[in-house]
Amino acid sequence: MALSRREFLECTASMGAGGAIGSLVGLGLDLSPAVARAQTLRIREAKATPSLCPYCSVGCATIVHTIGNDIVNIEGDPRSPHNEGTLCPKGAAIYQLHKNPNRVTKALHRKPGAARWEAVSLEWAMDRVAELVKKTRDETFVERLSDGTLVNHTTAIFSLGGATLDNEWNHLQQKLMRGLGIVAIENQARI
Amino acid sequence: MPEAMGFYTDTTVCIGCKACEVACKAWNQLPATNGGVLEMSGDSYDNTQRLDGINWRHVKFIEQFPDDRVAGRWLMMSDVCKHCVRAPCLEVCPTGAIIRTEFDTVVIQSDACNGCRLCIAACPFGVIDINPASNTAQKCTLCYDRLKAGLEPACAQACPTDSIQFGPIGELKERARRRVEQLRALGEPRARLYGADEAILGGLNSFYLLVDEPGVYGLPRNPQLPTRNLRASSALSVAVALVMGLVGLVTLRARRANKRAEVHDA
Amino acid sequence: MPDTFYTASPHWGWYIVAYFFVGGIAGGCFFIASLLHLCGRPEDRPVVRLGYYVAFAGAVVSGVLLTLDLTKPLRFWHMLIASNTGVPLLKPWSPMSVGAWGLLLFGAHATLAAGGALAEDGRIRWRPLAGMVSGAPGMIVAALGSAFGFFLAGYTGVLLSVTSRPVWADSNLLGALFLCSAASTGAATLVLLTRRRHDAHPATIAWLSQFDRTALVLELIVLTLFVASLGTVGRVFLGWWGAVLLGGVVGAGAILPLVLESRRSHDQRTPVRAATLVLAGGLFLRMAVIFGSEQVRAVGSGVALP
Amino acid sequence: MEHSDCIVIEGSNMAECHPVAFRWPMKAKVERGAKIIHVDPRFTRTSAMADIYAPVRAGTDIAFLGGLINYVINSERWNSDPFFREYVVNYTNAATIINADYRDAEDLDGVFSGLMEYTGNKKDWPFDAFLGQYETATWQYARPEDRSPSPLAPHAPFIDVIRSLRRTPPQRDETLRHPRTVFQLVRHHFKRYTPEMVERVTGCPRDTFIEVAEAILQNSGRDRTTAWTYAVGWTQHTYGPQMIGCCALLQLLLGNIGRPGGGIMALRGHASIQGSTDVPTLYHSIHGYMPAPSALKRHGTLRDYLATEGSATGYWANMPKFLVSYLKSMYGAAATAANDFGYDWHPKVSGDHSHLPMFVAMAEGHVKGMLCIGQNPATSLNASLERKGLRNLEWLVVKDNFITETAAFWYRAPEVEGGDVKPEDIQTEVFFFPSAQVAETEGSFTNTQRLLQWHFQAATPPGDCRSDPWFTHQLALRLKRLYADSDLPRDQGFKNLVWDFDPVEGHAIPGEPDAEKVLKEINGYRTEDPSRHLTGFGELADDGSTTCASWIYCGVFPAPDRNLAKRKEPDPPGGPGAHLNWGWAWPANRRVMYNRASADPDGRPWSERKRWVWWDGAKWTGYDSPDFPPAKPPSARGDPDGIGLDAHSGRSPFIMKPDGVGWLFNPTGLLDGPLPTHYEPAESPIHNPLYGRQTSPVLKYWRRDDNALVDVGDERFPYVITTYRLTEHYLAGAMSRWNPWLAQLMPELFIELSPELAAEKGIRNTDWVRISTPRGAIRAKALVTRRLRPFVISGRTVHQVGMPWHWGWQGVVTGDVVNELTALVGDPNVSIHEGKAFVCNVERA
Repeated sequence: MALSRREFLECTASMGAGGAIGSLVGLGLDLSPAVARAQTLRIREAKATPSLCPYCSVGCATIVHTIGNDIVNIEGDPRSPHNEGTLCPKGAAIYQLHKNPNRVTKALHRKPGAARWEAVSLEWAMDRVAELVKKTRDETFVERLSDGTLVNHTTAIFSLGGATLDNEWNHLQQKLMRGLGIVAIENQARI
Repeated sequence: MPEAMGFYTDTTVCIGCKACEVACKAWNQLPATNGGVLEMSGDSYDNTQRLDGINWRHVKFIEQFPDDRVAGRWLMMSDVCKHCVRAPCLEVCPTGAIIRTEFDTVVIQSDACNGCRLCIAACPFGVIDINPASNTAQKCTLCYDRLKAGLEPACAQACPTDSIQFGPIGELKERARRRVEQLRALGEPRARLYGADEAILGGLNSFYLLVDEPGVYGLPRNPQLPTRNLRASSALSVAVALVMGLVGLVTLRARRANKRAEVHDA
Repeated sequence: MPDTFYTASPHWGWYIVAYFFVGGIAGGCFFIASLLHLCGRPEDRPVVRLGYYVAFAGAVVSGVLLTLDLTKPLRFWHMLIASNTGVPLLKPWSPMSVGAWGLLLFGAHATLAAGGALAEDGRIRWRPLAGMVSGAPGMIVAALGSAFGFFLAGYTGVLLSVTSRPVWADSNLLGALFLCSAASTGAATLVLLTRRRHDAHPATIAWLSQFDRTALVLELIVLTLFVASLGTVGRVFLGWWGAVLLGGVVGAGAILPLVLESRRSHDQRTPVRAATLVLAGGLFLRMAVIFGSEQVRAVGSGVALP
Repeated sequence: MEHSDCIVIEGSNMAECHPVAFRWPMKAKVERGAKIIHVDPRFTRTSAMADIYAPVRAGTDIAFLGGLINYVINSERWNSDPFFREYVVNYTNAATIINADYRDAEDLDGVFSGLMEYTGNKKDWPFDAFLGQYETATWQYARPEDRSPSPLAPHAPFIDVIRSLRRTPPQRDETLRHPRTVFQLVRHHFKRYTPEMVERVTGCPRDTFIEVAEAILQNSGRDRTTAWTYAVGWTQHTYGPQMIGCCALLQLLLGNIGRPGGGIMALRGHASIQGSTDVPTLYHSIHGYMPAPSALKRHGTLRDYLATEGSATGYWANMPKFLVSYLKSMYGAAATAANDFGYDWHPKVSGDHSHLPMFVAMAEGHVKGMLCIGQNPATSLNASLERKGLRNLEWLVVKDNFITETAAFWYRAPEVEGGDVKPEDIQTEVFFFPSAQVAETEGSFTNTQRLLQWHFQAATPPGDCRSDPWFTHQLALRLKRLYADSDLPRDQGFKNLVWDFDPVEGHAIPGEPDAEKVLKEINGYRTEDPSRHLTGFGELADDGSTTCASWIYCGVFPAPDRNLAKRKEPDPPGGPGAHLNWGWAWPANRRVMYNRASADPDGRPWSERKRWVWWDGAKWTGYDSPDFPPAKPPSARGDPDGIGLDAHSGRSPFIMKPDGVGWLFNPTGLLDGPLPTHYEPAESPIHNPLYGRQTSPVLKYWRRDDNALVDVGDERFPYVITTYRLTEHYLAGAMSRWNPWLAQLMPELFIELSPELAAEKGIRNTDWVRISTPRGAIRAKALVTRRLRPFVISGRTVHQVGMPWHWGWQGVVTGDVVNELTALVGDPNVSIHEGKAFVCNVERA
């Protein structure tokens, strides 16, 4: 009934306005206020940081827009002579690589034979990994092969790294591994 | 008032990478359909299937291969709102939510739209639909916000092969005509522009270079304004209304006549 | 692949079907009532009042249905007032815009007329309303209202035609068709309701049935022309909705009632049966037209006809 | 590539896998009318853009390229235009005469002289899997009365070691008529690779093949250049390096190497895959492409190593400087001339420790622990075998952005879901460390054009997410502590390992190393004053006065305040397009390698249109940084007694090669033959139409019950299958299937097959299909498309199917793991697996 009451009230008004309806047409279509009210650029206040696409090897340059510590947008860097601001669908989706509900933010640990993960502290996990690396290295280190050749290595630890990682990581990883005598150092670059 | 801006889409260099679809979603923060979990459509590499309230760009794939595979073609085209010069959606929108901007583009103002959905039915290209997030009708805005800030629309900036080109409509049409000449010279007689002249809805500010019939790309050969039906429909309705009225009057009069007759007999 | 469009469904469903149906009845009833009001006889008055009541109720229900169908119902008023400027908004070339105003004004007249009827029934004692019964104001409201009634009955069809949807935009006869249907369903409604009210004069009822029959015949003609005018798109009616159209609308909704009415042996229940069938037919018609167009679906780079 | 007149894309689906790089071929096509040719088993989005599409059966590229070589050297144009002969005689080893005992595959039915049983195995490492090996003595250059290497004293200066390697220059016949000139051997080797044979082997219609051959001929020469580009479509075969070699051979014959718009471009798959090869997290090499010290070679001492791997002529004569500077970066002050700069501390490999043998060793229980950072082996080759390996580990560390299949192997893998394996029986201790993403860290990537670019940190990562350098750095610091008071000799190397990467003033994220400190160590500095960065590898010394991890990266960080990888200044529009101020390319910021070849022997540009680097009368100059001694005139003669580049003449562009020319024929460097030869893939439905020898005689195969191969023509597995990537996904999906925007574009695993095969098997579009090999079986949706076609191979119809391999059981969208189907077979040179051509069966599921 509320509705009909509204109708009842408005009808008297409109009946007063009566034939004047036609004259309202022009007014109703006036656009200028609508334009003025259009949305503002959501990265206007954002900080722009040059970055790169982590997918294929073309090396597309990107710009990361952040407000505070919050990434609000990632798009191609128009200055780059290699991609000139363009990106492929994966590059265009880098944002969801960072802002993604499925992303894990805790270190996890699974005991031998256990049925589920346990969240653990970073410190504990790093210490534990270091212990295991030392233990395995010490157990399996070979100074000389059975034929006497000096090798100073272990083949019982395998370091496998993706190829979307920084040169700096590659250097640190291969240096640490070779420093420890770990020779089985591999990378996605192979396969 | 700045000059008219728009898209020129050269389908002959579209590699169907769908960067435009994702760049659009990323900039406009549009969700994936059903969280990204879909069934494979089986329609070539096209799984999003159509434009709607959260897919403002859609890449179509058309496989043209004879049995012997000689001279086979795989056509790809990134579809988007055509930003018609005479826009059906804008024409019928009862709330004034759909506006023509200073760039001669067509934009739906989400805060004014009340979701009557007439624009969806009015668009001859099936561009508009309800965005479940906002519950209002939405479509490509030609990145109105970026344009106002002097930036290129997200899809055009992302497009790796410049199949999607953005700029002043005049320049784009010039460039497009030269490309058609080039293609014809290279032996592609079917090369043509779609929407580059007034023939289609007064011109499309997002127009296409095609190498086959529009129908092949799912584009109407001859789209019309919905209001083309207004006069005739109304006239016919009024006519029928008059007939009904006449019938009523006549029968009532007839009834009176009989009555009088009865009186006389008595 | 149709020449003119490759388009998406506006997802208009049961609310709209119901609105088109109810709106039609409301418009039809007001028209019939005003006709009897202006050119009828004293013994027609009960039906006149009944007609105005139905029209009023229908207007209210229509408003509710229309609002519920919006995906943003609280913004129903955006149809009448430009939300950004606060200025009343009317696009004469947009049936939806005009329709909103049409419904509003029809509602206004229906309200006044119903008010008058209440006064005549002696349910309300309020001077100004008395004028709505007899005298000039009543005449004017009846005359204008019947015009808006016809508008309400017909514009829904025009609205469908002024889109780019298959079936709807392929013909210019939907408005006319819905109008006929509105007349018939309006009359049928009154016939049904008079059964409950014993003050209705048999002569009035007889005229109603006769008017109803004429409307049905006209409706059949327009429907035939409509289907014919669809051309290839008419294929959508080869399927399930075709059956509804043929069986539900033409068979059950028109031919059968006509046959029943024309039979000599006229028992008590015949008019009720006939009227019920007519109403069902009117509902089926809206369904067939609205859901029928959904049969044409856009897929990938093409359009699928059934 | 925007300078090319013709671009041949072969072994790559460039438009789909490198869409942004494909921008340039498309620009060349639209703006300059360049021709694009695509040679591929499938009609892909790349083929759709090509002027010519040449269909070939998967794994037959050598037959196709060999056919082109044969067509080119017998063509009228090649023999009439003097350009080709001038380039080939001066810039390649075409005129060099080969050892008289050399026998070609043509004469030995698919085998070269010197084939013998593999003897390299150390019994300590029985996982090398060689089927055979070549003794390469007969492949060498013929030299008159070769001087024998002089025995060297244990403490001789390194220069003497290098000098002792000098050989008399090889015999040449610049008329190319001598039957044992490389050119004549090439002609002989490929003479049966006719267009008809190409059609028989590859299935590519003769006319299409000739169309391609004519196109590359017309677009090569003084004034025009053709570029070739490949990707894993070539590398992932049991003879991948030979395919690339075959292309190099053809491009050298056409004069397309070292010139703008020419060359061979490898499109690599990962953001820093080039970086991880240059800065090798690869067992077989140490920094700057020096071979890892090995127990299988004469590497006993530092001098042995140099004598084995060094070269008296060519740029590698500087190897002592590179190696000593590298050892200084490892062991710092502890590395002295007295202890051979700590050479003995440096571990030696004892065999093939690459991905495939490591997982075999793991499945055998030989491997105890694994650090898996940003990789997903649970979905890798012969996946169930790799997961068997994971189950045998004592501990596994996974560091990634999402819970990958590898992290979840113990509770979600098919064998666990299927009940064959119970989680409680898996004794592996598993760690998962969440990773920071690219915008949350800083560091450099090296792209596929050897370009180093820096990415800056825009935000701090959430929760416990940390960068990968953080992990390695923190692990190192802890191990340093754990070993601090060990006095065991075996631990001294590690105790002396230089590890100083903590930021001078703190970092936003606690414990993060200073990325620029790392880059500085890679770039190198003066040992006595670390604040003096090295500005180029020319400054390196072999006396320990320079510390430099990677000689090829030397110069990227020439001063503490000049990290050139950070540069972002493109050339103004309309420039030659070298963009020397955007990032930094190794070596020495050079964009086109061996670019001396872009000028004719006398130093003049071959043509105005193709001008790039030239001799201006006093020095080499041009648009790029010259890859040549800057002041060495074209007229300079090579000094027969000279060391390094002094031994080269002024017309020897290929400064890394001992003889300064491009190699058509490879006397060294390749283990599986000096010339590319068509072999069938390890699994093929047909017998090799060219030779009696079916497959490469020296390929690697790990023979195990769970790694069985299909015999030729086994009717149970009649279809050729190839695997590949899609634009919409990445690798096994860890970076894309978790991402709804990408997931919706390609939601389900599918198999592409032709309507012909579909009809034979009663399969309809979108039906579920079962695909099986002896290694495993999986399900996928059918995508029936005419883009695939049946091939007619030597008279019989061969059906080919294709599958993208991006799916796994973790993620927003999931699907079966295509690698359940693949086998562990590898190439003998680099142990890259075969992923592109094997056989399977297909039926309705």
